[in-house]
Amino acid sequence: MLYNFLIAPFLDMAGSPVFFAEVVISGLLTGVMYSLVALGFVLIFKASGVFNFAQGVMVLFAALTLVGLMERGVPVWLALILTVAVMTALAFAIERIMLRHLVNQEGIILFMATIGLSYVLQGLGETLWGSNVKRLDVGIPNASFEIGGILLNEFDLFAAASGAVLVTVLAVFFHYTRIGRALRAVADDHQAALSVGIPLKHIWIIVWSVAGVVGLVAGIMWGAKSGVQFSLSLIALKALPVLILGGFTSVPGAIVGGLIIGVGEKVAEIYWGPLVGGAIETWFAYMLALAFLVFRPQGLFGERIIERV
Amino acid sequence: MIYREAGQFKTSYAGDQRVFPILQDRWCVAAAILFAYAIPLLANEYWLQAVLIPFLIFALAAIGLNLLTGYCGQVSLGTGGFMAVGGYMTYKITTNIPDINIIVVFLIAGLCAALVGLVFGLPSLRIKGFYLAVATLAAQFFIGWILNKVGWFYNYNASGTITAPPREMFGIVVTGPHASAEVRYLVALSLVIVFALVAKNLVRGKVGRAWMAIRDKDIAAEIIGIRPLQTKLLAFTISSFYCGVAGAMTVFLWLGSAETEAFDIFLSFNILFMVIIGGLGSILGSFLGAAFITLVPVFLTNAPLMIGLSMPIDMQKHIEVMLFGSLIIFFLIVEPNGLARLWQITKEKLRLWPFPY
Amino acid sequence: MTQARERIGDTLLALENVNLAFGGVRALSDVSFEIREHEILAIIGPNGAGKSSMLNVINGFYHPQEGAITYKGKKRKQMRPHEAAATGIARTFQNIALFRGMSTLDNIMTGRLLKMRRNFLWQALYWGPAVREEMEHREAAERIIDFLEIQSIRKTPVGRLPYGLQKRVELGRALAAEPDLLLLDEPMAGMNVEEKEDMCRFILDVSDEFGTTIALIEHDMGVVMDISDRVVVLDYGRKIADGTPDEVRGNAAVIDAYLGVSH
Amino acid sequence: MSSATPENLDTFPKLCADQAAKNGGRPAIREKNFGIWQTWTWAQVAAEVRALACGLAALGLKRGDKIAIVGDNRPRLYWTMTAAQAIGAIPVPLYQDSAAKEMTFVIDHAEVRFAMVEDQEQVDKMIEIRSGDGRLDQVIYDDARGMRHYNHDFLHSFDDVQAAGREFDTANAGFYEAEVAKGTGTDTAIILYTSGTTGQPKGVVLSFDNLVRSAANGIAFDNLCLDEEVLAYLPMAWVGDHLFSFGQSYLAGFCVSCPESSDTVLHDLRELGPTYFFAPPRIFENILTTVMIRMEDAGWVKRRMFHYFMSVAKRCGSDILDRKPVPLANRLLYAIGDLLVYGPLRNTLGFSRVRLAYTAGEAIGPEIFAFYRSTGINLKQLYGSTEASVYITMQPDGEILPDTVGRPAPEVEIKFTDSGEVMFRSPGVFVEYYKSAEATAATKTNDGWVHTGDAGYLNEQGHLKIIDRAKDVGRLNNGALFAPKYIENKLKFFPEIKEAVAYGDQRDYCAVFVNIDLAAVGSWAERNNVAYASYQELAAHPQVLASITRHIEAVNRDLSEDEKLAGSQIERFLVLHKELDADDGELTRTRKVRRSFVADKYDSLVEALYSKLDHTHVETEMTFEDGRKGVIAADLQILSAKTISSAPPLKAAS
Repeated sequence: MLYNFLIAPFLDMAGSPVFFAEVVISGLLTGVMYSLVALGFVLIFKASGVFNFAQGVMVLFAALTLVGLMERGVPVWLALILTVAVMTALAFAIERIMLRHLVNQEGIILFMATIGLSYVLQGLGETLWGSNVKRLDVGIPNASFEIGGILLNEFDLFAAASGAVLVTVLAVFFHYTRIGRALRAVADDHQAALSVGIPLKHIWIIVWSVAGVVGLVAGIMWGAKSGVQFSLSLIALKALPVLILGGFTSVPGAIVGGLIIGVGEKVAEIYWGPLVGGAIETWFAYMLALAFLVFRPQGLFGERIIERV
Repeated sequence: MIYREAGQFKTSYAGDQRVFPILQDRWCVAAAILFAYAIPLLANEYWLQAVLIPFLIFALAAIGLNLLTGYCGQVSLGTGGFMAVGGYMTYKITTNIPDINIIVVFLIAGLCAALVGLVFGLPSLRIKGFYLAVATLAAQFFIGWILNKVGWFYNYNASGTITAPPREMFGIVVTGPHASAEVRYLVALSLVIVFALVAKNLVRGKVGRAWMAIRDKDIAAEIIGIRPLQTKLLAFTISSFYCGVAGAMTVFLWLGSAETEAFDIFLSFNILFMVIIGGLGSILGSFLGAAFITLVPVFLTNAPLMIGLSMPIDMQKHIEVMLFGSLIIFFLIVEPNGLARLWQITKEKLRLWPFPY
Repeated sequence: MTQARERIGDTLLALENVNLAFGGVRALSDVSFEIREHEILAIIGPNGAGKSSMLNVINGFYHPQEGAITYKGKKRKQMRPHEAAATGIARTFQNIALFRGMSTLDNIMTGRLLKMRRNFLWQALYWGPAVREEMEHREAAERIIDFLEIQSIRKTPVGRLPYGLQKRVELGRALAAEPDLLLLDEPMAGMNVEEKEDMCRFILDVSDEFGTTIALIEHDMGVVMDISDRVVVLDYGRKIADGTPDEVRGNAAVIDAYLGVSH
Repeated sequence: MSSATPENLDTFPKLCADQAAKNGGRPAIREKNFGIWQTWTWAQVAAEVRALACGLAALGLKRGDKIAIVGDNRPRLYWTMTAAQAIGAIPVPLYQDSAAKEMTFVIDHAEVRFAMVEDQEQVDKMIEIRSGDGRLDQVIYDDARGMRHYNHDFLHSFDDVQAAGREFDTANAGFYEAEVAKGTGTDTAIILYTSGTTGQPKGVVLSFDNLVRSAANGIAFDNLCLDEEVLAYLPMAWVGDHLFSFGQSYLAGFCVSCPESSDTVLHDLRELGPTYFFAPPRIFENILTTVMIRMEDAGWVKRRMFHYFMSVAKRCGSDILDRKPVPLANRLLYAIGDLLVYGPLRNTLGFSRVRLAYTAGEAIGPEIFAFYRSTGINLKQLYGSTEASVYITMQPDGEILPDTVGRPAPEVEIKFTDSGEVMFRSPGVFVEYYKSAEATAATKTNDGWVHTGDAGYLNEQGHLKIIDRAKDVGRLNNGALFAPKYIENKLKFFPEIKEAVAYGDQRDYCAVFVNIDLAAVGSWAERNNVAYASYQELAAHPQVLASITRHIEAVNRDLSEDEKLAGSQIERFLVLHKELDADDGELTRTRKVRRSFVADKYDSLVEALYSKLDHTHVETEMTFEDGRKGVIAADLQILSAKTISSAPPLKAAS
């Protein structure tokens, strides 16, 4: 028994390094997708202190909108633009209807409100676009090829590349634009942000819009891979362990955390999963993150908190 | 307005620290309890099964979560998992040792859930706030998985479903397919009343004060001598015990049979909604919140019928979900401190009536 | 004001060569002094002199890298704040750290928690010994409420109280633990003259009636000179003077520190 | 409870023992302390009193010695009275807010040897008094707070005295019983110093017979029983408190409760919900003012509802209380009003359970009186004095005439002198003024009739109507009758007017000083966005002056309808720049205006009133709250009011 758990899996890995590499790479690629979703969380939490549980549904909503538009004959490029517009409008509405009235409430209240929001978005999306499973095809190539004996998929690489591009764009945005700097300032101190000269509500609209766009990208990736349906919103649950691993406020944390979770989960599933009856992906990421947290409570990239009295 | 407090003075601390120090409140509560016991005479099967029994069970779970989140300040999203432990352990115990009184089995199952809660509460020493909340999701998913994977929990039956076997108390069938809704309701009611009282006792004394101290200012609490780990773990344990008993009741007094899906994350969310909407740190609020979250969907389902509106069933489902979400947001905006606070304000007004302050 | 202070006794707590640093920042360097039984000791110094860190070391919140602490005649090992509390150390905070969701009475009752022995099962039943214990401690809490003259706010949530009263409730919470050593971090900060006078009176009364040893941090020199038996002066984490108010007043190093000459 | 007292129960110590035997397990006295109403049963009280009496005896208190009692209403201070009486000593309660100087006079005059005081504040006064020339042999205190370092050998704590008393009791078995048995009804029970509007206080000597008979008569008159709840909050040195909170409790056996502190009286009143309540008109007035102010801040629905139902109450409330026939519709409306307004109102004020409320000391405004009665509170007036052991006349249930003070109390006879002064004779008539035979003779005739100093008459129903102090009733130069207090009271019935001082005797016309009520006028100012920096500024505000003028003219209208007083309408008045204050000697400790003192102090203002000036400058010395003295200066406007010629109504009638 112990042998099966502690030794055999490692022998397997060593015994077939190419397969192991494939597993790791596929884990990394899945990890990129987790990162994308986690990124949406981090952006909003950093700028507004809201733990936005609705991020997962925003991914679904964006994908549903895109598919819905395309099904009605709108060309891809236009559908993309329209979806971005819809997500921005959504951010605007959320700020206007919900966030504005919840300023200064406790974190848990805001969190619960976003769960409510996730119900609204889910209901809205399915009312507008229907709840049947939809195929999303935005023309991403999906052929497999081999490098050094390792089997790779073009789609996955494309997804990884888009993720990388998105992160770079965001990094540039945060570091080199006035709004970006204001966003970073607001994360540290709301007063400071006001002195930059951008009203809080604008900042909120912007981050929610950006989070919507990030959600759209994630939605395209996941949707193209496994179809657009309700379960897409559950992707959020996958992103949460990434968050506690990487820290709620750290963009690099979201990315590295996503990769760690992606790889860890894949490896565990392949090498240990069969031993315990499979389907461990529902909880493994959480246990991994939890084990990690006990040793580093502030997450990977969080700052150490010195408590004062 | 209804209060006549002049003359209700206290000559002892025991009198001053009663749960309901005001005579009129005691009358109202007594009347409410009497009425609750009389309900089976008035309500039909549908109301008992679809509204009142789930209301009681959710209220109990909400009290449990409120002890942890409202009083001790530790947010948990693992309620469903702890409830599942209660449900499955009750099944396991009563099918293997059918002679134990079913209520005792509930309590033992509650203890099992408490133990599980204790383990999942351990990280609370190191992590706080949302980190902890997310960490408790581990409990939710892990418990769901293990109860599904390990056949022992459901006696290796083919479907993986647990079904409440018939069990009697005082010669009356209280669980199983032949137990009447009235009996199940009355059993649930009695359990909930007892546990609500116990919860109130806990929070109005030493334990509750230690919890609230940790909640309000954990560093100051430690500096005045409260041991943070023990205090938090006690909250996790007791909270999980309540959830475990509620889970047992879910299977045995309400649904009759269940799979782990009955205890999914949305149940956890719903219980948390009850706590928040009812009011953090209020036992009464747990009841109000449970009533709100139980009744709103019933209302939303029936409202279109009542106004003669008909639409496709899936469409109606989506709109329901949407309205439910909107209502919650609306409520959080209007009264973030919950129904209990609303009630408290009303009560204050009534006590001061006709004066405004 | 210092009549009958002849009862000042032996050393209650002694710090020897305490060093404390956060990362590279030195908060306390080689600080040594002692607190004697029944006295009122004031710790003063400019902002950032390490006064609060000093209290945090004494009640176990910070752990010094070097140095020894002797308390009640025994060398103390590293301990957590709640363990320090169990040995009879209570304190108040510079920025009020009350439990805002609770009433004045409940806040003071939390100060009694260490003395309550019944476990939660008794409490769940709220019967017999648990109730008796609760009532005994309520009575003790009421005596403190009476002592601090806060009867009228007994059941008010502390969050709604004005600042001065909150400070008083916080003192009450510390007193409820019946400490041997009471640490007060700027008990009069932000108070008006009248509130300060009240607070001084309470501090002196505590010392008189309960014989509690008190160490306090205070900026108001008038107050310090009035009520303390001895003064320790810190500057940049070092002790620069230690003596009676009069001795300290004339100390050149102290004058320099306050006027900022020597740095 | 029968009104006749068995012969052997003729002193309070004996009554105390009797209650302990009959009602030993029932509550006798309560004190709000440490958050709850600490309660002592009669048996406990008897034991406490016994220990204390023996302790006092052990300390050297002898039969006939006087013991001063100073402090707020506290059980231990009440017990001191009984304990002192038990060993034949005489309690002399003093007003607790008097300064040491004022107390010195009484302590010297009554040759007080012992003092039982409440706390450090009073102990400090005693130390000051004693430092003079060795007055006061022993001082005992109740609350030791802050006195840790007091090491005077004449200071004793209450607990120590009782402990010594218990030892003494064991050592001298039978001593206590023998001492109690020595007391008889004719012994002096207490000496109560009346503050008096002029001159030095006089010590009214009351015997046990006086008090016990009066108390019993009061109990019989109003059917007081064992279950009454009473709040003891008025000064212990005042005869009313002594009779209601002490004497009647010992006779009827009901429980008396002491508030937590003088600041919390209203709150404690609300908690306790007394059934038998006494307050001077001033307190009822203040409560009503607060009610009105608080209602002003309510939402409009509530305000409308309140005013509507108050009008219903005005229409029929008093009649319903008096069990007179009332139309069914009104009865129904009143019942709804009771549910929505009167009941809750009584509850929030603490009057839910009041069966019997009395007011006395001064005339109460008819509006105020009617307000309470119409909301279902059985408020009645009585007329009494220290010299009568309280009761002279009382309003019987169901027979309430607002402008009178009721019928003669049981066993009381009244008659009038030629000049209209009221005289009475009763079992409660005091023994003498302590050590002043002259004053005694001037007040009390040889056959037991006592001059009240008040002018009044019996109306046709046999109820007494008081107009004014007999010596104050004067005449204007044109011969018209002038009753200053009558005019002042009419003015004070307006909530905006706190005090008024009327002048006119041997003058050409009537003129008054007015003091505004800061609470009422301040609230008005707040609601109308009138900014003001000080009392003085508010008092001089043109809108305030205009409103006061209207009130004065309303009083003139009232006066014009009275045949006798129509000639003394107010022609000129001014609003004072400072509040009349007891600390400045302008009011007595019981807050009555010292008219002549005020006239002397503000003589320039009085002269201005009788000149052609329309404003005048004044500088006044005053005492601030912290005891410092200072001078305030002001320019005061002198205003004229319209008077109404009185002839028309009479002519119209003829």
